[in-house]
Amino acid sequence: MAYRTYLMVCAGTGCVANQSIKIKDTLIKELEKKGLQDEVAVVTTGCNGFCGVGPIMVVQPDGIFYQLLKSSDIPYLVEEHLIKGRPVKKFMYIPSEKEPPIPKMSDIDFFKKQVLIALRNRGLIDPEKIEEYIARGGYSGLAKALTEMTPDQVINEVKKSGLRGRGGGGFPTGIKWETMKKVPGDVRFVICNADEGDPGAFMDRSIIESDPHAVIEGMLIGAYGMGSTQGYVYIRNEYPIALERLLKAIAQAKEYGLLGENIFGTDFKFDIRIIRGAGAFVCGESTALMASIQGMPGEPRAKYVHTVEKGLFDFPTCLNNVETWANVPQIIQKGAEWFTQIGTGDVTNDPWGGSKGTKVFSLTGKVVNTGLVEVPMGITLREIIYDIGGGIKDGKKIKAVQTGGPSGGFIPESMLDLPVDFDELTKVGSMMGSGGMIIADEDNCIVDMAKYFLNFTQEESCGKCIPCREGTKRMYDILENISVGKGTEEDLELLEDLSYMVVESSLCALGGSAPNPVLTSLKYFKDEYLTHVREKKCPAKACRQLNVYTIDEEICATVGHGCDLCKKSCPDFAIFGETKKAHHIDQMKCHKCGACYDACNFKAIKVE
Amino acid sequence: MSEEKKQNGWNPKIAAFLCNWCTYTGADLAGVSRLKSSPCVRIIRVMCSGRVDPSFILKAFKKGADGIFIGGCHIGDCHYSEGNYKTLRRIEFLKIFLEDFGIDPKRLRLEWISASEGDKYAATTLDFEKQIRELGPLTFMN
Amino acid sequence: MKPKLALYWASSCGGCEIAVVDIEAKILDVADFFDIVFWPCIMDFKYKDVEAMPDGDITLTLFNGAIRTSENEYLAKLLRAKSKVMVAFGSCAYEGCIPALANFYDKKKIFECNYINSPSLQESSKNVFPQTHTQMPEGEIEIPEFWNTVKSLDQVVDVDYYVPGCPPQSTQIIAVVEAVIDILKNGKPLPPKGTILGAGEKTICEECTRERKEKKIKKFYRPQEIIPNPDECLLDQGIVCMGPATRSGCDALCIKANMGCRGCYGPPPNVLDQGAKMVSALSSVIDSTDPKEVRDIIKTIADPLGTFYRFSMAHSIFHRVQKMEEEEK
Amino acid sequence: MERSIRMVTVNIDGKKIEVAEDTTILKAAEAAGIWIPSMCYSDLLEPYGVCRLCSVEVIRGKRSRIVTACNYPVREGLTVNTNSDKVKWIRKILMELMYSRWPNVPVVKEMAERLEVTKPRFVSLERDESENACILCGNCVNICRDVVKASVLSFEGIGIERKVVLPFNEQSETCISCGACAYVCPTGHIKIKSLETERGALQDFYLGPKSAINIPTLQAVPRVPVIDKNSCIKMQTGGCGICSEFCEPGAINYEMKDEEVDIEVGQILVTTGFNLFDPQQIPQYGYGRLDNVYNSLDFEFMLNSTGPTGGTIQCKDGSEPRAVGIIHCVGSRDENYKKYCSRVCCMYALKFAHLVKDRTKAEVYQFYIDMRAFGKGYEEFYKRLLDEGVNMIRGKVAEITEESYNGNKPHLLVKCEDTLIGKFREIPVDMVILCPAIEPAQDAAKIKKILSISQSPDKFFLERHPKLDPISTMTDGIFIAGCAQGPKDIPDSVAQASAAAARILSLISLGEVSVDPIKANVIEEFCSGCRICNNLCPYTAISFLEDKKISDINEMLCKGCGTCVAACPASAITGKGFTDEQILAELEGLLTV
Repeated sequence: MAYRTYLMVCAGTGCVANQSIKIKDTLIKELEKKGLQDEVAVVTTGCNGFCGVGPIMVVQPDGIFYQLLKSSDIPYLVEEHLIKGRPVKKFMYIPSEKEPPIPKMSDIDFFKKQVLIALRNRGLIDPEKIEEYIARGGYSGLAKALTEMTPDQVINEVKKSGLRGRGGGGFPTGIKWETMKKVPGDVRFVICNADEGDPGAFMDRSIIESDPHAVIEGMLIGAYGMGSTQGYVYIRNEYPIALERLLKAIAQAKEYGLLGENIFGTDFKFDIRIIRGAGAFVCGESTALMASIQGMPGEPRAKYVHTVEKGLFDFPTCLNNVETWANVPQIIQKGAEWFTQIGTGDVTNDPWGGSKGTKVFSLTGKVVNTGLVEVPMGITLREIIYDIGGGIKDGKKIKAVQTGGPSGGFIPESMLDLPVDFDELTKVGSMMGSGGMIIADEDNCIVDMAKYFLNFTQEESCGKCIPCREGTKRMYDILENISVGKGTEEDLELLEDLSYMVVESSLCALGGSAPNPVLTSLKYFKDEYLTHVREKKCPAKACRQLNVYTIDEEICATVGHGCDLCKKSCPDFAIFGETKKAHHIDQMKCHKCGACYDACNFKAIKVE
Repeated sequence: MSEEKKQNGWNPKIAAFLCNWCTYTGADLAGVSRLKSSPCVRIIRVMCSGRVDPSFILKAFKKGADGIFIGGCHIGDCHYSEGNYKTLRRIEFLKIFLEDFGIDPKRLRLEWISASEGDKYAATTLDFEKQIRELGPLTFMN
Repeated sequence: MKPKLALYWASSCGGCEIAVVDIEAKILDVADFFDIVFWPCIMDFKYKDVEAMPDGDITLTLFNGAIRTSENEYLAKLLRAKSKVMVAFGSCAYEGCIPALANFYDKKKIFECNYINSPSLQESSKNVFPQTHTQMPEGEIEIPEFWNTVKSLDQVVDVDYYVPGCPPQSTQIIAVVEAVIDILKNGKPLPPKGTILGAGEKTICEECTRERKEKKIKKFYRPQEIIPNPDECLLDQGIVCMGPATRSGCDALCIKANMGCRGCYGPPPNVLDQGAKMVSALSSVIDSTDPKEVRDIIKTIADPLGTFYRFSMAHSIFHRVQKMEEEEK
Repeated sequence: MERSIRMVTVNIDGKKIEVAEDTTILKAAEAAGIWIPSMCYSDLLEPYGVCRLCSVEVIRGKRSRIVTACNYPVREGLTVNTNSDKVKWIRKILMELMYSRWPNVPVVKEMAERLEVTKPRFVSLERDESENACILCGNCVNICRDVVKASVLSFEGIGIERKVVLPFNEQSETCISCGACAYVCPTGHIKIKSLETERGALQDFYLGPKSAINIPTLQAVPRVPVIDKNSCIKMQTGGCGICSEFCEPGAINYEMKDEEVDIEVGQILVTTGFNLFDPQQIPQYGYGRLDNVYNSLDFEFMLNSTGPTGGTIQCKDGSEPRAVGIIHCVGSRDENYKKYCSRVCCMYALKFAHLVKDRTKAEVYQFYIDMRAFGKGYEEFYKRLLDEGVNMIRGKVAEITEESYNGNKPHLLVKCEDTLIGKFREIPVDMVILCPAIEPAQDAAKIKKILSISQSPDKFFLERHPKLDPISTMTDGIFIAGCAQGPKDIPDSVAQASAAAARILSLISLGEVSVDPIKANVIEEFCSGCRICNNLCPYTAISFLEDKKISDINEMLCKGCGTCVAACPASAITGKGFTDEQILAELEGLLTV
């Protein structure tokens, strides 16, 4: 049954949070009211990535993109667009105040520069319907692998493609598979790591929400290649929509005979179990994740014996990230050669020789367009920030880019033309990580940001080994001291010394990478640190304890008429002044919390 | 005839084969305990109820016993481990036989009475005596 | 003067007479040595001739057959009086044998069976019972009276010796005859009174060549139910064999023919009651401790009384069945 | 599949060392006499690798890497540097981190000294000044989970909040009190406390052994610990085995098995004693349900100077009782339970009363049916107790309840009818001592079977004659004494046991015992070897003589039961003393009268 128009309502977590389901329901009701239910279909899709402007709806086949919808807008939209055939401009994307609205999705910069492999089906299919995935060529990669290829050929194809682990380490997937294949034994497992823990990152969630079958198909192909019959998906329980869609997808795949015994009429059998994680950051670490599946505390162990040899329940185990798995079907379907055309370097002889394919980043921070983007390897940071991201908010100056999640490093503005791939990022002291990308502008204090990330890692450290447990806490303490003006130049030395030690001696990658923000910030923004310790000032005014808050009495008296808001907000009762008259701050009492600054509506509070 | 005898103060003769370890001692206990047991019982002590040859029983009937009482240890408690099992089988067999011979098998009674069951001995013999009295005297044809 | 010999058949099948003739050429020695004065089976002797003999005139009487009728009893008493040595010859005279199986019933029951219920009876002759005295035109006919209980010879008269067997084996008869001739010729002392002649002191097992093992019986079989192993003890295989409770002497004749011993040689010495003893022995080796199972195993023996007392009924402790149904009512 | 051990050569600090492949660097270095510092390593456990002090530099080709020596397996050609500048630098900072957090823990201090860390550059906000602080090495958690397999201890919290805890911070029921955690704790942070002393009073005191390894009783001789097979984790499941790891002299042996020792004896004296009636069968007395209701053995235990209270008489809350009720005939002289009199209770109840009077100021109430003070000096003792002011109440107690008035501390209320004054009384007391019946030992029935002796209806062992022979049994050579024969007090038991001993000695001095000549034997001339009897004898006295083709009875094995005699179809077996002729003659005689 064909419809003349399809309304693709985004049902990614961001849009759902902004009532997209209610919009869908209203749409259906409205269409029925107008008698359009046989002409226009409403489809819920996975995340489009452009979460900053949700809820989103795309009208297909025209590709008209509507943003920031409200259910009250629907009757008007249906009337105008669907009955009268006039796309509604006021719901369209407007790049800047001066520019006209852009009606078509493909014309929006945010989407234009993206290359979709892992997210190729996003916004185009209903993720809860396996038929739609199949209609888009889904499971043909599996069919090809099972019917036309030997397991070794599958592994070889992946190896040739130069696919590297998208979870952060960038280990060549084909090599991992090959090593696992060589380990003797009948029992072996494959695991999909969907325990996405980086704050602000949601690539994996988005992939599962918009295209869960791609992950299942990838795991099936991998399992076939490595001779495994049991797979696990370790997924955060905080991802209810992703979890639900994955469970539905597994049930559908089982119904279609794509999971279970005799898949595609061959002897190959495979099943997937879902394990829900409780949200510990460290459980994204492979050994901790396996410990957690085994019902033990999520603690990493030394990986001197690799998990492909002795992993889950001491059996050979191949763990890959969601995005990695989602890439596999495309590689098998279209061939390694197609994949290697995208990306950097040459992987024909050395699997470490380059970065191929695409990477999904979650673009956040001080950019105009925040959301999820899939870009080809080798794209420059500048392209991502300015072309896709639409530049820095409020026309401010960019200070740094922090990639790779809380354990990634800062990249200064001077390096914005750095091509993004595994090795380049590592070279400058950051990392690809799972794909977080946070843009900092001039209002961000580097010390404060380093402290923020370190606070996260020291809190999320499992506490097993001393460098990570004690070391990161001490690092945080030092940063805290610096941020409140108690730091010395010796502290900076000690901080650096300690950071290097933690990197060297930690048990797992969490500790091994946690000091990255500190080390890169010390490397590229040493001056800012020095200002903090020498002058006890924070240039970005972000370290409030270093600030001196004063009230511009004139503004206060004349513009604000002594509104008392600051007085009421002050927890220390440090603000004095009669109502309707100018106020002032008793610096002896002020604890520099900045509450008054936030409270003042007339910008009468000055910070120095 | 039997009615006559019953009325003429007839007292049944009961031959009892009692095992030395259990029932004989039990009978002893009944005596020591001053319990009233059947006076009609004429006890023959055997070491084990397994010693009781069916011929003895037939002979006893022939010699004028109106009832025959065999007492042994409880199953599993036999002083000789398993002697009472054999007794059990012989008596089962013999009861079928007696019936064929035209003698009421109720006249033959096998009981397991342990050394401590003086009261049981007393009660059982009294009961048996009562039963024999109801059956009347045993007479033989020529 | 030759010693005098008498042979008589009371209630018997005549098999013993045939057995005597079956000693072949030896019969000539008998005829040669003895003066046969009474042998109704072979020649026409008259009772009155015997009656006319002085007491103790007959040296040896071989009496076979049980005492069923008044005539049997009369002849037994007569011959006893006229004989020096009275021998109960054959199983019937010794212990009742097959005729004594009638002791399961009484006269009334037997007559009912024969003269009322017998299917071969003509309607006219039904309910016609034999009378001891019948007045016929030719005169009064007297036929012997039918006793209630079949008895062995020694239950009626004093018996000197016994020769068991149904019939006694010819070899055994020869041995007895030779011994008797030897005694009479050479004046050897007679064996003690009551001696059982022509048989062993042990049981059939002594003569049986089958291999015997420790016994454990779970079920009894009738001979037609299984094909017994010819080398193994029949009892071990569950076939009732009276051998262990039967006097030796027949050379395990039946057992050699794959048939369990039927016990015609009577109980071994010391055994009071062949049937009861066999019951005791068999129940000792029944392989069960559960009373119900024991009963079930016992029930696999067909006709226990007839099996265990086939030959020794008259001589058993009870002689006969004690209570008749009528009497009960 | 057992892999053959491959030897590899590694280079540690320039020394070439040959070790088995997959040995850890730490072990290899130890073998070479090279010291690598470690705080968390324990020989008993899989390396956990948390202190990182054993970090060493591993060089393979051009690449150098920091690894932990405790769990890094060696491979052929590995070059290890345990003392490079980088390693020293790492250790120093690690030590500083530790030292700043636990400045007073001896092991940390020692290690810091050894690594030349005198003053840490860090200030730890989590600084723990105590000498036995937990340094989070994880040994306790690991030994409990991996070796003992009890998994009682675990880590709680992540990051700096990490600490070792019991589930919900409560005493865990799965804790087997093995003490392994305390043993492996390098700082003495884990201590083992006696729960009894902790709770202060007599809560749940219990007479039996408390843990799998114990000294059975206070007065055990020899006073050495034994392992209770039924509660030992090692013997039950194969897990744990921790005690042998700890026992330095290696005195622990799990392989020891219960042995059955055959001892040939001529006579047996059965003195298997008694059981105390379980008063829980009389629920209205509240034993096991109400606090401060004890049975006589509990109370004896309390009186014992080595007992849980050191001999002071006190309630569970530690207070001295104000009044004590002693209840006689609990289960004895009772139609519902034991009909007999247990004989000893009256007198020990009087003794209890005396001791309570002696040691406390409590009022004592005796609830009795009849006072049976029958022994020498007993009546006098009873009189003395009356003079001491013990309250004697004649009547059977109906019920004991717990009452509390006006929110005061609850006390017990003993309800009974005083038959002497003919009134129903309710007596408030703080403590009740029940005097339960003496009942036969639990395994009396088993012993009875083994020894072929009898039990009287009350299930005590039956004597041959209650008056003339109260120490022998029906079986020759087996004697009984003490409470195995019936309830009795110590003087009676001593007297009976002495008598039995004397009897036994007199038989021993005779040198030989005459036994009844009741034996069966085969009359050869009548046996034809039917083998009916072969299987009958439980003592295997009957055998078949293959050469003679007859059966034979070994008279020494024969016990004379006569089963075979009855079974012999040829009457070829006679039972001496009980021949067919004898029995038939007996029968004849009995039935002709």
